[in-house]
Amino acid sequence: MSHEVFDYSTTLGSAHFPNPIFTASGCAANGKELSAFFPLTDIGAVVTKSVMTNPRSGRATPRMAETPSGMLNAIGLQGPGIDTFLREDLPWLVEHGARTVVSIAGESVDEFAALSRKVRNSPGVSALEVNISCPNVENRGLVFACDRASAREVIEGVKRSVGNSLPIIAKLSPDVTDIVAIAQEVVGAGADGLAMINTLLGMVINTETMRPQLANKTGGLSGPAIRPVAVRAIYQVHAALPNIPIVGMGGVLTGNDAFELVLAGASAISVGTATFNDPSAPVRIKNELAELLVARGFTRFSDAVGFAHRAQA
Amino acid sequence: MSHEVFDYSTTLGSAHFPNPIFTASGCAANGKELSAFFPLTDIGAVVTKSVMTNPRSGRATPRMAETPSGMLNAIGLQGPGIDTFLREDLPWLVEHGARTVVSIAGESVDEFAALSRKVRNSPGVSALEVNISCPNVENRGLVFACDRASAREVIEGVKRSVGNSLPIIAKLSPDVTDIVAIAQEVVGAGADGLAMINTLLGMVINTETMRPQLANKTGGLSGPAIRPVAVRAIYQVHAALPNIPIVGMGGVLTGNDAFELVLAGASAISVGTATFNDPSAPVRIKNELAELLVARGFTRFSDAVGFAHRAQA
Amino acid sequence: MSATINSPIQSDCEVISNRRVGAYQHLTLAAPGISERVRPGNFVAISVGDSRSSMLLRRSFAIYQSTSRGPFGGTIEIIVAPHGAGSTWISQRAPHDRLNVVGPLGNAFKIPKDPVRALLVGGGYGSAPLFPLAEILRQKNSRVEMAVGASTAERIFAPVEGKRSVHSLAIATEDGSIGVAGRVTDLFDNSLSNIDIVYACGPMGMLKALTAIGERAGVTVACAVEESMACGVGLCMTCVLPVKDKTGVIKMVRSCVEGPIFDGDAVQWDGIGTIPPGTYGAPR
Amino acid sequence: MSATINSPIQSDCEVISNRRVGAYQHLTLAAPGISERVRPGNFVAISVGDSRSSMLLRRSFAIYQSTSRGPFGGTIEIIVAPHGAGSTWISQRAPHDRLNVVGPLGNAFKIPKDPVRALLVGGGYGSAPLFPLAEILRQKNSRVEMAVGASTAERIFAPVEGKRSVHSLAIATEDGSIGVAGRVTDLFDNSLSNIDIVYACGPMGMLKALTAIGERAGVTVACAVEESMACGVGLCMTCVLPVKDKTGVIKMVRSCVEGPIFDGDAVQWDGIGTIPPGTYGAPR
Ligand SMILES: Cc1cc2nc3c(=O)[nH]c(=O)nc-3n(C[C@H](O)[C@H](O)[C@H](O)COP(=O)(O)OP(=O)(O)OC[C@H]3O[C@@H](n4cnc5c(N)ncnc54)[C@H](O)[C@@H]3O)c2cc1C
Ligand SMILES: Cc1cc2nc3c(=O)[nH]c(=O)nc-3n(C[C@H](O)[C@H](O)[C@H](O)COP(=O)(O)OP(=O)(O)OC[C@H]3O[C@@H](n4cnc5c(N)ncnc54)[C@H](O)[C@@H]3O)c2cc1C
Ligand SMILES: Cc1cc2nc3c(=O)[nH]c(=O)nc-3n(C[C@H](O)[C@H](O)[C@H](O)COP(=O)(O)O)c2cc1C
Ligand SMILES: Cc1cc2nc3c(=O)[nH]c(=O)nc-3n(C[C@H](O)[C@H](O)[C@H](O)COP(=O)(O)O)c2cc1C
Ligand code: FES
Ligand code: FES
Repeated sequence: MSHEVFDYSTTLGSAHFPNPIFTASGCAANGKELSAFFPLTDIGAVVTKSVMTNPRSGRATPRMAETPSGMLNAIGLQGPGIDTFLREDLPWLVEHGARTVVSIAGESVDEFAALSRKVRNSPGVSALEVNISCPNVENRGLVFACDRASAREVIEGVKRSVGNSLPIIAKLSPDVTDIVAIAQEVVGAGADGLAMINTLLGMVINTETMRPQLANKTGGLSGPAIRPVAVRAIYQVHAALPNIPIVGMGGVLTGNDAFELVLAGASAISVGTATFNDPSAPVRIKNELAELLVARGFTRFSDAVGFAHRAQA
Repeated sequence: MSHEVFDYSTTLGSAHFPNPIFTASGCAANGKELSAFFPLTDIGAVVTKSVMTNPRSGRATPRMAETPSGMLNAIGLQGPGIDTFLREDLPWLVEHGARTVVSIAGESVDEFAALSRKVRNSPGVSALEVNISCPNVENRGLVFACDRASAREVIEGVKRSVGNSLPIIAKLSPDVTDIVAIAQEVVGAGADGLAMINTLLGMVINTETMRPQLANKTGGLSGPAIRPVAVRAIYQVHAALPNIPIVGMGGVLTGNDAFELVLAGASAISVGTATFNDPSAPVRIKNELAELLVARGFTRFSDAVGFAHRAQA
Repeated sequence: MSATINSPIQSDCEVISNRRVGAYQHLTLAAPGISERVRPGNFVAISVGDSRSSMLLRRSFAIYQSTSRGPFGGTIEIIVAPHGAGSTWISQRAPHDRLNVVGPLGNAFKIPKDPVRALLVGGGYGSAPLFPLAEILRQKNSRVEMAVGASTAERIFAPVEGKRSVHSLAIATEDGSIGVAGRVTDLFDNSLSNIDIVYACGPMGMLKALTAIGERAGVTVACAVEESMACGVGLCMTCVLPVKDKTGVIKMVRSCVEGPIFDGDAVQWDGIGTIPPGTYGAPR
Repeated sequence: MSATINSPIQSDCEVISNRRVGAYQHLTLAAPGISERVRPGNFVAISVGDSRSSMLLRRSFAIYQSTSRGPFGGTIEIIVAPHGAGSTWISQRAPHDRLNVVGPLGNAFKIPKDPVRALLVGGGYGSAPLFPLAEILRQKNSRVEMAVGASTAERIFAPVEGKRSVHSLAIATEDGSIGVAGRVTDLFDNSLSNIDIVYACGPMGMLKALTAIGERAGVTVACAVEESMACGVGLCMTCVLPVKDKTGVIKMVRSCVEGPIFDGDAVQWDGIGTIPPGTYGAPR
C-alpha cells in the first residue's frame, strides 16, 4: 500500500487536519486518559466534552444502560466549567500537540455567546463545536436543536462573538421531524460546518425494579444501533448543503463504518461509543479507513466525501 | 406457575383480546405463512400488512439491509389492494379463528376514509389500524404522521367513516420532534388507541458499490436497535394520555423486552422483525411474558400496563 | 397469490460434521423432521450467532443432501461459501454446536414423469442442490448431463460421490485452473441439441444467459434464483423479483415461497432491481 | 481533578484455564504486559462476544491473583460471578479462547509502610482481591484477619491457598450453610478493637455498614466500590459517586480512575444515586 501518495487531510472551514478521524464529544473526556492508548497527535482532532459556564455535577447515577448494539447515557454534562477547562484541560491538549475542537453547551443564547467568546480568546483551538442539543431554560426546556428559531439564535450569537476567527460547527440532534431544515437554519446563521448526529432520546426500563433504569429516566442512545439514522441524516443534509462540511458520527466501530458516513457526505468522522468498547478505536479506524480508501483507488480522502451521491450503480 | 388465576386479557377501545401479543403490520404478511409455525388463535391478534386501495407492486429490490441489531426495509407497501384483501385474505383469517386488526394506508385523506369504510363493512375485524407513516401525495409527499394537521385530518376522516363500529388505532412515526403532540392530535381527532412505533428513517451505504444499499436509498429501521426509542416514546405518550391504549412495538425479541414496553405503558405488544429471526417469536414471547408477569406477582396483565410510571424505586 | 407453503418446521440442529471442500465448508446437520420432507431445490434458513448477536436475520442455504434415517435420525447437508459475517460464522461451526434451522423452504425442481434428457448447470456452490436432483432423475431413467462452472478450481463443487449420479460432467473455470477455460455456458452448444430440459442454479447472470440459450433452443430452463431474504418464509416481501404469470402479467413474487425455482422464461431478468413497466400494481 | 492514571494497556489474552469454584468461575488469563504491573485492588475491563456481538460495553473484574512470570509469561486470575448476559458469556470461555483485556485499571489498596493489624472484609466474590493484599500485608509483617460473607456457602470465595495468606478467617452466610449464620458484619465486634485498618470489597450496603462501624471505632475503612461502568478507563463519566475531597467538598468522582478504592469516610453512601445537596456543580 503506498500511503505516501494518499492525501488523508481534511478541512472544516478554515481549519485543516492531517486526517479526518476525531473523537466524539463526551466520549474521550478531555484527552488525557486516551493518551495512555495512543498519541493524540495520531488522530485528526480531539473533540472535548461539551463544557458549560459553571462547574457541573452532572446527573445522578445510574447514568447508563447497555442496549442492543448501543447504550444510553445521561451524564448531564458533568464538567469543570469553562474557566477551569481553559486553564487546565485545553493547555494540556495544546502542550501534547493535539489538535482540539472545543465543544460548548449552554442553557441560553447568551451563555453560548459568552462561552464562545472565551474560547475564541484561547490559543490552540482548531474549531468550536456548538452542542445545541441542550434544553433551553428560557424556552420551556425545549432543546435548541429541535427548534429552528432557537437553533438560529444560538448560532447567530456565537457567530457574533467569534466572527471568522474560528470555524463554528453546529452539532445537530436527530430527534427532529426535518433535520435538513435545522441544518439550513444554522448554516444561514453562520455555522461553517455541522456535526451530526447527537444521540437519540431513548429509555430503558429495568424489568427487575420495574422502573426506568436511568436516574434521569431518559438518556441518549448511541452506538452502532443508530448508524443507519446517522447515515441517512448525513446523506440528506449533504444533498441539501453540498458545500458545508459535516463531522459525521453515530455508531462508527470500524473503518468500513466510517467509510459509510464519508460516502454519505462526512468530511470528518467522530468516534464515540466505540472508544468505550476499544480505547484504541480512533487510531484503528483511522488506519482501516485509509486502507479502504486506497483499496478503492482514492488518492485523496476529500474525493470520497459524498461519493454515494455521485457514483452510478 | 398457576396460570389459571392469571388474567392475560387486554382491551383496545371496544375490542377485547385474550392476550396482548400481536403481530406487527408488514411482518406477518396476512397470516397464512405464519400459521405453519403456530395456530394464529394462540396470539392476541394478527395485524395485517398495511393495505391500500389498489394493488401495489412495492419498490424495486434490494428492499432490505441488515444493520446492527436491526434491519432496514423499503417494501413500499406491496399488496393486493383492499378489494382482493377483503375477498381473499380477511376471510381466510376469519375462517381460521384469528382475531384480526386490519391495517390501512393511503396517499390522501380521502383514500384513508374510503379504505376504512370498506373495512367497516367487512365482518370479522377486531380493530382498524391507520398507518399514517406514508407520504401525503397532496402535500409535497410529507408523511402524514410527521405533520399535526395531516395526521388529524386522516383520523377525522376515518372516524367519520367508521364511527364507533371499530376501534381506530393510529400508528405513529417516531421521526418527529414531538410525538406527544402528534398523539394528542390524533386522539383529539377520534383515535381510540395508538400503535407505536413505526420504523425510523435510515440508510445503509454499501461500501463495495459505494451507493445506497436499498434501491429506494432510504428505508425503515426496525429491530432491537430501536427498542430504547420505542420505550421512550411509549412512556412519554402514556404519561400524557394515560387512558389511551397503546399497541407497543419496536425491537421486541423476548418476553422481557415485551415487559419493558408494557411497563412503559403498552396495552398490547406487536412483534415485528423478531418474527424474521424466529417465526415462533409471537407465541414464545406470549409465554415468556406471562411467566414474567406471574413471577412478579401480577394477577392481571392490565395491572402491569404503565407500571413504571407508578412503581417507586 | 397461491403460495406453495411447504409447512416448514423450526428446529435446533446439531452439527454432525464440518469439512472443508475447496473454498467451501460442507456441513452435515442432524435435522430429523426436516430431512424427511426435503425435495431437491428446497432450502433452509439458519440463524446466526447467539441470542446476543447483532445479526438478526437468517441466512439461506440450498439443501445439498438429505437422508431421512441413520444414526442421527435424519440429516441434511449444506455447502457454505463464507462470504459476509453471517455465512462466515455459520461456516465456522464445529461438531456438537447447534444451529437453529427453519426448513424445508421454497418450491422444488419439477421432475418429469417420463424419462428425459436433462442438462444440469451449476455455478459455484449452485451445483450442490443439483446432485440430489440428478439422483432422482436417474432413478426415473433420465439421461443426466451436468456442467459446473466457477471462477477458479476451488470454487467448483463437484465431489466424487456426485459424479456417480450423472452420466457426464463438464467443468469450466474462468481462470482455467480446472476444466475448460471460460464460462459454464461455453461448455455446450447454444442449440442444446438432445436436451429436453435444463435445470440451473447459480448467479443471476448465468441464469439469464441460460434462459436466453434455452429460449433459442426451445428448451425450458428451470432456474433456482438467489435474492436477498430477510425471513425466508414469506412474511416480509423483501425477496421479490418480477415474474410473468400464466396470464402474461408481470408480478413481484416472493422467491422464498413461490421460488426459489422459476421457469427462466417467466423471470424478467433485465427487470431485476426495478419495477418493470406494466408490472401489476406498478406506480403510475 | 488529578486522576491516578495507571497507563493501562489493551491486549488479547488467552484463557489458560477456567474452573468452577462454588457459584463462580475462576479464570486464568495469559496477560503479559498487564500482569507485571498489577497492584492489589486493580481491575481489568474485558470485552464481551465477537465483533458482531450486540453487547458493546466491557465488563469489569477485580484482579484476584497475578504472576509476572511463568510458562505463559505472566498471568492474571479473575473470579467471575455469572450474572447478566455479559458476565455469563465471559464465565463460559474455554482454554485457548481469547479475551480482549484492558488493564490494570483503577487505584490500589494503600499499603502502610509499617506493620499493622488489618481486617480484610469481603462480600461474595469481593474477597478475591483481598487475598493478594493479605499476602503483601503479611510480607510487611502485618497481622491479617479476614472475614468473608455471602448469602450462601457457594458464594463464599475463600480458597484453601488463600487461607495461608491470613492469620484468621471467619465466614458468615445469611442462610447459615457455612460458618456463622448472619452477615459478615456480625463477625466482629463493632468496636474493632485491635484493628488499625479495615480493607473491604463487596456490595455497597456492606461497605456502608463497615464505614459506620469504622467511624465509631476511629478506624479507617478502605472500600473498593462497584459502580456501573461503560468504559472503565475514565472517558465516559458513568461510574461516578459522591465523594468528599480533602477540603470537604463533595464531588462526583469517577470510580474507574479515582477509585475503585475510596476511604469509606469520604464516600457519601446515602447520597449514591443522587446528587447530594451542596455537591460541587450541583444544579441550583
Ligand atoms: C434460496 C437461497 C439459497 C442459497 N444457497 C446458498 C448455498 O447453498 N450456499 C451458500 O454459501 N450460500 C447460499 N445462499 C446465499 C447465502 O444465503 C448468502 O451468501 C448469505 O445470506 C449472505 O450472508 P452473509 O452473512 O455472508 O452476508 P451479509 O452481507 O452479512 O448478509 C446481510 C444480509 O443480506 C442477505 N444476503 C446477502 N447476500 C445474499 C445473497 N446472495 N442471497 C441471499 N441473501 C443475501 C443475508 O441473508 C443477510 O440477511 C443462498 C441464498 C438463497 C436466497
Ligand atoms: C471495579 C469493579 C470490579 C468488579 N469485579 C468483579 C469481580 O471480580 N467479579 C465479578 O463477578 N464481577 C465483578 N464486577 C461486576 C461486574 O463487572 C458486573 O457483574 C458485570 O459488569 C455485570 O455485567 P453483566 O453482563 O452480568 O450484566 P448486564 O446487566 O448485561 O450489564 C449491563 C451493563 O451494566 C454494567 N453493570 C451491570 N452491573 C454492574 C455492576 N455490578 N458493576 C459494574 N457494572 C455493572 C455492565 O458492565 C454492562 O455495561 C466488578 C465491577 C466493577 C465496577
Ligand atoms: C457517554 C456519552 C457522553 C456524551 N457527551 C456528549 C457531550 O458532552 N456533548 C456532545 O455534543 N455529545 C455528547 N455525546 C454524543 C456523542 O458525541 C455522539 O454524538 C453520539 O454518541 C453518537 O456517536 P457514537 O455512536 O459514535 O457514540 C455523548 C455520548 C456518550 C455516549
Ligand atoms: C419488512 C417490514 C415491513 C413493514 N411493513 C409495515 C406496514 O406495511 N405497515 C406498518 O404500519 N408498519 C410496517 N412495518 C413496521 C412494523 O409494523 C413495526 O412498526 C416496526 O418494524 C417496529 O417493530 P419491530 O422492531 O418489532 O419490527 C414494517 C416493518 C418491517 C420490518
Ligand atoms: S424472504 Fe421474507 S417474504 Fe421472502
Ligand atoms: S467507567 Fe467511564 S469514566 Fe469511569
